[in-house]
Amino acid sequence: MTETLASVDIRSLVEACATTISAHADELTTLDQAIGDADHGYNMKRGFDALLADVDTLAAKPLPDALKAAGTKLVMTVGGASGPLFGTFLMALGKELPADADRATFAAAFGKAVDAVAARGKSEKGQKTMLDVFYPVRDALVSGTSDAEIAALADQAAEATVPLKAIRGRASFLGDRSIGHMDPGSRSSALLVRAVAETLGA
Amino acid sequence: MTETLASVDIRSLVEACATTISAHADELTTLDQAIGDADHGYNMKRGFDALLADVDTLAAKPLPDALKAAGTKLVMTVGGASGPLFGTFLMALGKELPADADRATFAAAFGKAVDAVAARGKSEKGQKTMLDVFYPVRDALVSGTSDAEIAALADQAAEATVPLKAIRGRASFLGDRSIGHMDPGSRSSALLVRAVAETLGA
Amino acid sequence: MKKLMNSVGTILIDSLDGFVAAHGDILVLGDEHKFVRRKALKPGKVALISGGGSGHEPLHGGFVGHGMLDAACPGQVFTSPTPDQMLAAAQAVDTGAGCLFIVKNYEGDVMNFEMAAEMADNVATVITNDDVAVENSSYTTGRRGVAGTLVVEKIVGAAAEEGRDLAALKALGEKVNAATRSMGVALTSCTVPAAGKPTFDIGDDEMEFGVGIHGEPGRRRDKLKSADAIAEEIVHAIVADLGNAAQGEALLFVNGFGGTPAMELYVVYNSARKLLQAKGIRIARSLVGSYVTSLDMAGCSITVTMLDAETTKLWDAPVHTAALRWAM
Amino acid sequence: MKKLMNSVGTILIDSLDGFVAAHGDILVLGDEHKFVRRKALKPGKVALISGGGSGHEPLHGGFVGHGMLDAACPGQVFTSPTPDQMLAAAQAVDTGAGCLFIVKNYEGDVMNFEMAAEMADNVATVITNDDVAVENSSYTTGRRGVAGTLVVEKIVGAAAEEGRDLAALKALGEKVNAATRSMGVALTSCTVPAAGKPTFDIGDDEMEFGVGIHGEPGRRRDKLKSADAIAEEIVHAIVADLGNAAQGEALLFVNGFGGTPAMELYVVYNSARKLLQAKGIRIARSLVGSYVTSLDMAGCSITVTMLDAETTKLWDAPVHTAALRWAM
Ligand SMILES: Nc1ncnc2c1ncn2[C@@H]1O[C@H](COP(=O)(O)OP(=O)(O)O)[C@@H](O)[C@H]1O
Ligand SMILES: Nc1ncnc2c1ncn2[C@@H]1O[C@H](COP(=O)(O)OP(=O)(O)O)[C@@H](O)[C@H]1O
Ligand SMILES: [Mg+2]
Ligand SMILES: [Mg+2]
Ligand SMILES: [Mg+2]
Ligand SMILES: [Mg+2]
Repeated sequence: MTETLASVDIRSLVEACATTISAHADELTTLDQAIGDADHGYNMKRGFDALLADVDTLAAKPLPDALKAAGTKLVMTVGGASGPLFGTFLMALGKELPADADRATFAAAFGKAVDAVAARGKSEKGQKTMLDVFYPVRDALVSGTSDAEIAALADQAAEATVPLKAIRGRASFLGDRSIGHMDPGSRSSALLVRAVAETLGA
Repeated sequence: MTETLASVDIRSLVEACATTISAHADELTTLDQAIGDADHGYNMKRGFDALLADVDTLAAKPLPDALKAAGTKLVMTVGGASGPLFGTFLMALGKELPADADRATFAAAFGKAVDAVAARGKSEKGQKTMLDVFYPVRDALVSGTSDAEIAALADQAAEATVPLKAIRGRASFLGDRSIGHMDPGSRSSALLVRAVAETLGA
Repeated sequence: MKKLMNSVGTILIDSLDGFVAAHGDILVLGDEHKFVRRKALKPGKVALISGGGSGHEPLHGGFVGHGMLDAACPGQVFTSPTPDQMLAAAQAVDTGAGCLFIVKNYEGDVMNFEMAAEMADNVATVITNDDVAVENSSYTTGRRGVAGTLVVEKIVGAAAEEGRDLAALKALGEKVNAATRSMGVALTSCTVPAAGKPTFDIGDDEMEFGVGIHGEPGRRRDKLKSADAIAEEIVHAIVADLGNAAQGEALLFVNGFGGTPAMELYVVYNSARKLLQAKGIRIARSLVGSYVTSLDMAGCSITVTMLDAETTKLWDAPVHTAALRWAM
Repeated sequence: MKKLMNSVGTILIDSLDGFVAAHGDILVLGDEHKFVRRKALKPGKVALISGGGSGHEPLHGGFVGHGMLDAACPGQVFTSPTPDQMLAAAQAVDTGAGCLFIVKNYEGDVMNFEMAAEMADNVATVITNDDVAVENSSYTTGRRGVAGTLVVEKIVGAAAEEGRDLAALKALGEKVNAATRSMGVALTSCTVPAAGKPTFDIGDDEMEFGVGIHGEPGRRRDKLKSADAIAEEIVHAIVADLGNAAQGEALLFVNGFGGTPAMELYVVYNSARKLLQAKGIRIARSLVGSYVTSLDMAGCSITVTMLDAETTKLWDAPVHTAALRWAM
């Protein structure tokens, strides 16, 4: 990640996120078919396609405002559990991020945004949800890990949800039968972390 | 067929008919599945099982009365097209048959019974129905053909319905698509003719 | 075969027992499951009796009650009932004004009701034959009676409630039948319990166009088309067959065959209503649901009944049956 | 995948357009298909709003009308609606007495309705969670809201019509929910249009016991059993969970999942009623039909609501919606 976020290219970020979600939509839905209701890929794609359609408006805004607008857009288009959660994440991030954010203030804002997700979801780490990716990423940001390492770490964190038993989310209805499958929301979170890391690192 | 019908063993006849229908019920239903509604075997089995359950009562009656009672029973248990038609056949046969029937009066009564079926069904020969077996059998009876020959001839007559296009019965809804399949009611008629012929010939 | 049942031998009586228990406020079961009848009869009213093979539920038992049938005789699955059933039903519900039999045009049904009519007194019969799928039907058995039978039962039922006599009701039934056309399409086959396997094989990308309500083959096997394309062909066939009668107001009835969810039925309704409107027909009344089914078959039929002031008023009249209920 | 539709992208709006057109006498569609609402609002009455993923039709849109909901918000298939939908619906139907949200207990639904409630004024929420299939639910997401939601909507809807206030309706909704238990079984999987293939694989001789209304796995995969055996296990689970409340009068509701014909639903009803009666529970009211579906899934659920004089009277009160109608 660049030292200051002032020069971030919002258009590239939106495009990178929408591209990876679109490319992996079927995979995400298949993951959700195993332990959920087979809609996660379509939900996410609907939301990020909507951001892409709005990219001119978003790119014209300062970063915090763009994040808030993007979060609201996700809330209004995604639905399901992931809509309010990813939406809350971006809205909170935009709210917490100072206009002149640097690496340290970004890490702090990211942490608050993750907490906002946990509050909205009444969930915590270890319950086989997207938080199992968000929290490790936050920790890495706080400790100054490189962008490339963070992307790899997010993938591992998603992978690490496989042996977990779901306590929150739709997969929790399965009890022990949720064990042995990757959490779809963790996979999409890792995809987004990588897309952002690679865009900022480029 | 024996020269006089006075000594006919009603119990054996009922048992022979019920046995052959039961043994071929699945085959009859499969035939009806191809060009009808997949119930002919069960319809016939329901009726002949009911006759079997009543065999003591039937066997105690004179032949004409037994035939009338059996026909009524079929009407009240079979349903579908075959119930009224086989029922009408037996009821008419019982009505037409003199108490002291011989081969010639039996052939005449059989002919009237077939005509009663045609009247009930508003149908005629060549329309891919049971009449395509009943009429050749009547002709053979009239011309004094042997029981064994009549049984073989009934089988051939059923076989000969394969290339016909159905004009009456449920198969007529198929138009040309009814061609190439044996008529289920013709098959069951041939089975019954053989059962009766073999019982009387034994 | 996957069915919620105890056994093939008991599925019908278990279902009838459950049906009459669930609707015990309005229905009574006849001895030996021969018929289902209204609990409260109306003396002096012509009794309406229908029936047919089972497997088309809620038809006909679901249409017994105030404003519709007085009794329904359930046959075995896809097998017409036997004459003793109609006789017992007539005995139970005829209060002196006679009985009108409403019979779908299948030889089995026609012959069994005919034999019952020959044995009973003061019976008239209306035969429904609304299925336009069967072509060149004039020299054969004729057209099948399908979902349009519901419309005949509802409208004639309302008129019977008004006190019309047997001849008038027969004439009205024939008028409604003459104003009614249907055609269906199947996406999957039904499975008759006793047969244990699907009645017909059909490819994953195929539909049976013009299918009957017993899974009988229809006009042709075709690739599965869009709802718009299916509705277009059906509406076209219906309107062409109605000829000059295809103008003014209509009832549009989209009927599911048992395995089709409401979401899809409303998609087909939406296609059909636009097509009819484009042809200048006004959709004055609508009905969407699985009312005349073919066991678990997926697919639907479209029925159009041309309405006039009399039949519209009778359609709107109060009805209270297990499956159709309004205005009371 | 075999569905009557024009395309995966349009199936929902085509269906909604058809639905509102077919029931245009009582319903109006919101802008951008955000909600379906009653045509005639009743000033001063608390507005009842529900919604959820589509694919459960007639739930919830089919329950909008006099005596039940004021508006329903349809999400994408099996995906909860977004908060802007509930906000727009609230704006359209709140006549000053506030809104009661009736929400099935899924995190997606709960969070989206919660966000809408945070943005709107004067909203209370009832969460339904009647599915006893989910065991050890106390430390997880909790139980799912399934077919029992219909019962809550009907009874609370009747009370709203009487003019009760928001707090009283919330309390009544929670009381009805607490008196209600459900559990289901699937014989086949549903197919989500966008997914194009069945949600789960299941053998020809298997059933999914305790399935959810989105085809979520249930308690276990098992060999297909008889209707009596299935009903016995479900009724046992329900009665055990009701504990001391399992006495007196009950509503017995057998619900089809979309691909199950009425004949089979009545077989299950018959099994269930006998079992409940044997346990000393009197079946005071019954409902049998496909009301809370899972697209084209074959199978059914059994719901029991323990009734008292108040809830019985409210159940019987007049209702006029697309899918439930009586006494008017
Ligand atoms: N309470 C929760 N807290 C955090 N994340 C959650 C929670 N519930 C669900 N999720 C995440 O949402 C994902 C499912 O999203 P999606 O399939 O779009 O919604 P739905 O489950 O409503 O169909 C899960 O894989 C999980 O990562
Ligand atoms: N009008 C008719 N005249 C003579 N035979 C007929 C007629 N209609 C049907 N059949 C015979 O009945 C048979 C079908 O019997 P069945 O399957 O039991 O009744 P359904 O067609 O009502 O299901 C046909 O194969 C045919 O031989
Ligand atoms: Mg999901
Ligand atoms: Mg047949
Ligand atoms: Mg038949
Ligand atoms: Mg979902």
